[in-house]
Amino acid sequence: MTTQKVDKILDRWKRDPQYAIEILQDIQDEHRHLPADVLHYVADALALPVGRLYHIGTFFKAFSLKPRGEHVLEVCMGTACHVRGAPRILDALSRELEVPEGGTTKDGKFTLEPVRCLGCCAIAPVVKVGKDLHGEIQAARVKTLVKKLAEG
Amino acid sequence: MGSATTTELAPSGVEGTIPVTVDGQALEVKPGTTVLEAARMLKISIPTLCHHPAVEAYGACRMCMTEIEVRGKKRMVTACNFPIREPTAIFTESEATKKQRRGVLSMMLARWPKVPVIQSLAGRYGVQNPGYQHPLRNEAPDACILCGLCVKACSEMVWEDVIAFAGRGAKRHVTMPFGKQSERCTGCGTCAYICPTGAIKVTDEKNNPVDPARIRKYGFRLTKEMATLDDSQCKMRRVGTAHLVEIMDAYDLLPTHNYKFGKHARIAEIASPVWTSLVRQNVPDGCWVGCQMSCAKAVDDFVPRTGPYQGKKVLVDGPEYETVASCGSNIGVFDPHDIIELNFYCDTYGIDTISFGTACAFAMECYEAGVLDKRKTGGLDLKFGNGPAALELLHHMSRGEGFGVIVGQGIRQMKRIFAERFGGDPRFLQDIGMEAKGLEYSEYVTKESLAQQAGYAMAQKGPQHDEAWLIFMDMVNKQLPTFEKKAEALYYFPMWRTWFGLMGLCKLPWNDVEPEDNATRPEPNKVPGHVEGYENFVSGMMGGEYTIQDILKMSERVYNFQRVFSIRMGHGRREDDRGPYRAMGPVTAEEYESRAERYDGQLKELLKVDPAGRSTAEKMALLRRYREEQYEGVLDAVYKRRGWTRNGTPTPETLKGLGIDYPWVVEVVKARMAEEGSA
Amino acid sequence: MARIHLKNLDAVGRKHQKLLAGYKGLLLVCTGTGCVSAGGFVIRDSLQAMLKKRRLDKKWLVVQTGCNGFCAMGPILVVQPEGIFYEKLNEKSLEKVVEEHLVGGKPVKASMHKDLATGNPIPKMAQIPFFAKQQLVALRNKGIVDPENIESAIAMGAYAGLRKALTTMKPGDVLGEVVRSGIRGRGGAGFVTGVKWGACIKAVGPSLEHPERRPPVLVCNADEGDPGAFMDRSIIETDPHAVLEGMCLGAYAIGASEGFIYIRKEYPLAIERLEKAIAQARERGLLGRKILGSDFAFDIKVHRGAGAFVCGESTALMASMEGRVGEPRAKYVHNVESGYMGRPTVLNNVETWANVPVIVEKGGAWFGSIGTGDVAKSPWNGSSGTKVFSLVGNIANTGLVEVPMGIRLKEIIFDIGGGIPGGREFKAVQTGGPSGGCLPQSMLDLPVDFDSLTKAGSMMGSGGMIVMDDRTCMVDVAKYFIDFLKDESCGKCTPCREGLIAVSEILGAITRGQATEALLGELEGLCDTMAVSSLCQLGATAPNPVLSTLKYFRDEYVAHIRNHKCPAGVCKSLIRYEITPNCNGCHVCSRNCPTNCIAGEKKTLHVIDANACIKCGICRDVCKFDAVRVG
Amino acid sequence: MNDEPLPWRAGLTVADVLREREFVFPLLVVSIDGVHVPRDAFAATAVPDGAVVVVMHLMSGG
Repeated sequence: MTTQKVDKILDRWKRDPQYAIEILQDIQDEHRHLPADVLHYVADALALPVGRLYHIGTFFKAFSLKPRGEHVLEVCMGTACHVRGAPRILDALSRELEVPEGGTTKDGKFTLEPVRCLGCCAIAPVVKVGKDLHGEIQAARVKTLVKKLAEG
Repeated sequence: MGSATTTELAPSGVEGTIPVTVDGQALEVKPGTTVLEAARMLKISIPTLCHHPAVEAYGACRMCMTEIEVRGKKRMVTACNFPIREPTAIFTESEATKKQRRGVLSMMLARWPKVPVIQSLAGRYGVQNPGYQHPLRNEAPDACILCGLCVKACSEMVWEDVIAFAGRGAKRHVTMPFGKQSERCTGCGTCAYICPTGAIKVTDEKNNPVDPARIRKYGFRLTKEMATLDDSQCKMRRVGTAHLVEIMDAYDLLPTHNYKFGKHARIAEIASPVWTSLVRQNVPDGCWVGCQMSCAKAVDDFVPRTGPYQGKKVLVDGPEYETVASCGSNIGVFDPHDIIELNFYCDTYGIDTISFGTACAFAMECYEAGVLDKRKTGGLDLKFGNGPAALELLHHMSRGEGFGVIVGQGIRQMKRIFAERFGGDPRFLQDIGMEAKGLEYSEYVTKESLAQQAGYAMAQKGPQHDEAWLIFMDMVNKQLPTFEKKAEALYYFPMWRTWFGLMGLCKLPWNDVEPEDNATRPEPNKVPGHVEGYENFVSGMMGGEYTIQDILKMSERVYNFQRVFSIRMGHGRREDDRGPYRAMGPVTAEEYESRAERYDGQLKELLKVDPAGRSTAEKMALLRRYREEQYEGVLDAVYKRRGWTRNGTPTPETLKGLGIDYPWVVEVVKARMAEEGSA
Repeated sequence: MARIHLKNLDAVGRKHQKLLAGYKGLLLVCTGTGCVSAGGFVIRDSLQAMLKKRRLDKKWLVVQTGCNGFCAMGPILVVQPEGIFYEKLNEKSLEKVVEEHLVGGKPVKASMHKDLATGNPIPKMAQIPFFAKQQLVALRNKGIVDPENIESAIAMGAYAGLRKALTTMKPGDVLGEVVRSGIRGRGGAGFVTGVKWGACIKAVGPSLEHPERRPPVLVCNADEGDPGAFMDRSIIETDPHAVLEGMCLGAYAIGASEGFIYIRKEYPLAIERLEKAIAQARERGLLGRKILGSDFAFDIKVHRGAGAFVCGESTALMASMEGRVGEPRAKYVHNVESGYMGRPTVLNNVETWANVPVIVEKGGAWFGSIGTGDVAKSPWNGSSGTKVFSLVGNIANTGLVEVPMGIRLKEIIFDIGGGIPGGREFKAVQTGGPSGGCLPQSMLDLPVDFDSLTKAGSMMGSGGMIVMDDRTCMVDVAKYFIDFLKDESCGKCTPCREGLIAVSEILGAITRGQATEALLGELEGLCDTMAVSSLCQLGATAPNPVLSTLKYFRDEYVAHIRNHKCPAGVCKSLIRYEITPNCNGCHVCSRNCPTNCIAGEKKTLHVIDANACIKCGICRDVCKFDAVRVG
Repeated sequence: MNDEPLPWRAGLTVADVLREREFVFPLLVVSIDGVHVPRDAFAATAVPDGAVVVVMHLMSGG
């Protein structure tokens, strides 16, 4: 990530340490993870200890210290999804992608993330990929979903 | 009337106290006192794991759960951070209290079964190992129990924030960012000291002290003082020595215009708020491992207006008080940018800011007095306040060009050159040239403190305040009314402070922060609590028991060696221990008249002379004679106290008493004494 | 766009109404997140294209609305003025609606909602049982206004309450109405809103303790964290101006000029609509300086949460607003005294704020007359007003409902929700999110209000209501919540962090059939320590799912422990999949089996190799002949 | 005070004395008739007529 890009994000939030979490979110979105050198740079710019940003980066679900895949498959683990079989969806995706929960495929294409309730309980169980929601998904259908995503 | 208004404005209840009972024992506490503090006042123990008085209460371990009753309602609270605001009954050993403590302990025991503090508390409350297997069970006796004290201490006490929590929930752990040793960690050991389980180890023991625990105990005490007291004392961490600028001005001690005066109307332009706004505070200076003072400051992205770095962004150290005074008020410069730039180029060229500032001030006064002119200075308009000219002079010095060559040789040489080549009055030059032993004065006006006049001029390496700083004791506190008292101070403090040099220690932690009880101890000026700390430091380092007397003796030997060495090099005479008259009193009518009330008063009181009707010149001469006589009196008294002759030569008996009467040493002093004719 | 003043607010609304009246009718397309995921935007765009093609776009106006509430039936289209309700639309059925209804004037029965019992089509939305028992206050503009068009909201009465306050009421009068309404916080704890505001006004000063007035801050908590709950998301996606107006009124009452909305990053559509609404409100002079031309000034900023359930806890939320990790602190000093940046802070959730404009406009007494108890005597005396619930899980009509407080559980589940689908039995309803509890059949007569739910061992929470059928294992449900919380605990305090790890471990042992009954005692001990000694409410209420299931479904725990059986057939270690003689050998299961452990010739009974079976359940999902059994 | 006469008036507090004398240094040790006055009590402590006030400045700096 270039310094200019980070500076742009910092400026967007007026380099206000109160927006540290928003700043890191934008960096995560841009770079799919929080690189160590960028965290150090941001810490300097905001005059915050890097340890605080590191804690934030390891605390909130939105952040990852390792690069996430091109497609992040967010499997909703909310209650409604749970009682409608979300754990089995997660298992099926894990088998299909051959990665554990939170893992990223070797080709960097997919990351499998169990997430807390996406608030789409009426169409549970739900898998979210980018901005697209896939509702009422079934374990037997995940193969097709992955195939479709892989083909773009 | 005044006090009535104060009462009206005071928050209700703050003045009063609140009745509290702890296990039935009654006491009164101030509002906001915590349950834990109240219990401890009565010596009633409440167990804690994440609490330490030096850091803010965190309330995380929940070990201190305690039952209280307020307004007839019972509830469970954490003692460490529950503030008492109304009458409260505290039950530290009730069944409800014990039940919760047992519950918390049982959870900890499941995860960390072998940690001694947990085992012992479990024993106290009769907690057995639980029946389930904790998936993160850690059998290490020195396991981290996530109390967070190290994180809090590193942040609040050390101000480094190199240790952090990471992860959340079951994944919570303590680490340095990215699991890597942080470059900012100075290895101060505060975290290791405060850790209740020994999970943090200090691995660097290169100095191999005999008793590291003893040293750490006193080191930690100092760290705690810095963390909890500095903000209400000298603000060394938040402001640094720059806090002295406005204080010295208030006491008429801040040198302005080559030490003519002690204060200036434009003080606000260079006072500490200016520096705190310009300067990045709390830059870890790392000059001493374990020092939490972090008094060094830096200015980021400074852009010099002149010189080889003109227009480029640079990082500047400082400026300290001495630099603000020497490169600021003493040369009449009140532009912070100029001061920082002078600071930067002095550092870059390897020139001391004090020597430069004082030398420049001398040149400026000579310029204004007509000794110099533009032709002689190579075109520099060296008027007081001309910052750009001062910078230009500095660049000339660095390049060895023109007038810079002359100033670069220092005031002692300037005095000779100005008299020989420019026809200056040697007497005037001698009076205003602020040097002794060839070194420029550091930045305090000593006119009203006889003891400090000697403290400067008698210092072995020249007139700076490293040996003794006695102005307050002498001038304001009036603690040194007699020659003998002054001599005693001029004996003790130079010996004491020489010891810092011997140990490789910095003087600031000795008396720029003081223990909480310092004011109530005898001789608070010596900071007895810290002196004890130094005794323990030496003893812990070397083994054995060293007292302050042992320490002073070490110094006195070295101090006398230094004097003998000076003598061997042809110096170390009484005349070398005298400073210029500018350090002792008003040289010019302008100076006298600016403080006429003070000087006239002294003529009346001390000399019993009525100043009325006398000319300024006449009054100045009277005052000068008196002050110079006084100075000689101090010299006599100090020499006597140190066991030196009237010419400042250590006697063979003195050397013998110190155990340094080696023949080749005695030979040197005997030769000098023979020369004096006092053998 | 011109700024709106106190005097011309009505004119702006009337102008928009006139614009709407120029059409033959309105086509309300639901574009809440639920419908969008089922194709709501596609339906909206196609509908517009179809109208244009037929030159009907000057006759019918397509309005995108926020969540209609009946999410299970999306995409949804409501044709006004008749109120004909179409559900589960696709391009084909939509084309039919346009042709036959809009052109031909004959509503399309095939796309109407069907009565669950009789299968008969129900033409009008108001006749559908799901909507019939609802009473809309917070969701007053649900499915009617375009959330991205401020005029549309004003036409429906938005900001009328604010105008009333600024023209006829003093700040104290606004507070008075809120106190009189008896409204309690909709975020979970049910603290009386008026009392909270009053305490904040007191803390603002100037007082003896604080001689200088301390500027207060308002916060709207939109970090909806409870799994199975989406009330706040829907309100923002539907009617963001209700929240903004509520905050303006709060700011006027309390004397604040600064407000924040803290919203989950996981709600992109809600964030987008919220930011649009704020921008429009600023442009039209409804936020910022000189609101509605008066001297009142107030502005709102948006903070995006980065994914942490604990940030629903007010002190953790404020820590994260300050750019720090979301760790709670002790609340011995309340937020109203020292909250965000040490300033007096009032925090209410989305639904609470959305109710405020109605309270001001119609009066606190009116609001207090809805619901249970006589709140005129004391606000703690009952639960006034309505409450929004998300009705989800194993229930026929999933969606968002707003009902008066005091309604009985069974009315919601059976009358509105249509009961349990697929011929299964009702087993439990879970309310209050992870901190709530599970209530059994015997509690279905319970009135739904703050105090009754708490007494029964659950809680109101923010309004998640998850219905569970007889295929749900209650030990598994308890473990689900505990694992959720274990993951979401910040880890600061011992009881929450270690307690959740320990409880999860014990529940795991039970679901694996490896526990003894003695562990149940240990479990209750851990729960007590967590409930009493935890630092914040996350830990203190974490034991509720365990305690409530132990209370109402202890038999199921015992079955796991003593008989090593999971009666509901959920816990993998205790179940096996078998193929029954229903099997006709179609091969579908064996083709889909990820471990290839199903054997059998075509058209003969298949067999599962129990050693290789990973109990993924796919065979049961794909079997069309109900031939896979769990035992 | 400190061996110098100090004009007295009713209600004179330690804080008044320090302010009037421009004693702005933070490390002060004050005693009245030999009794130590804590720093946080300067404003509330009255100076009696004829009292011996000692204001001791500790050293710091350099």
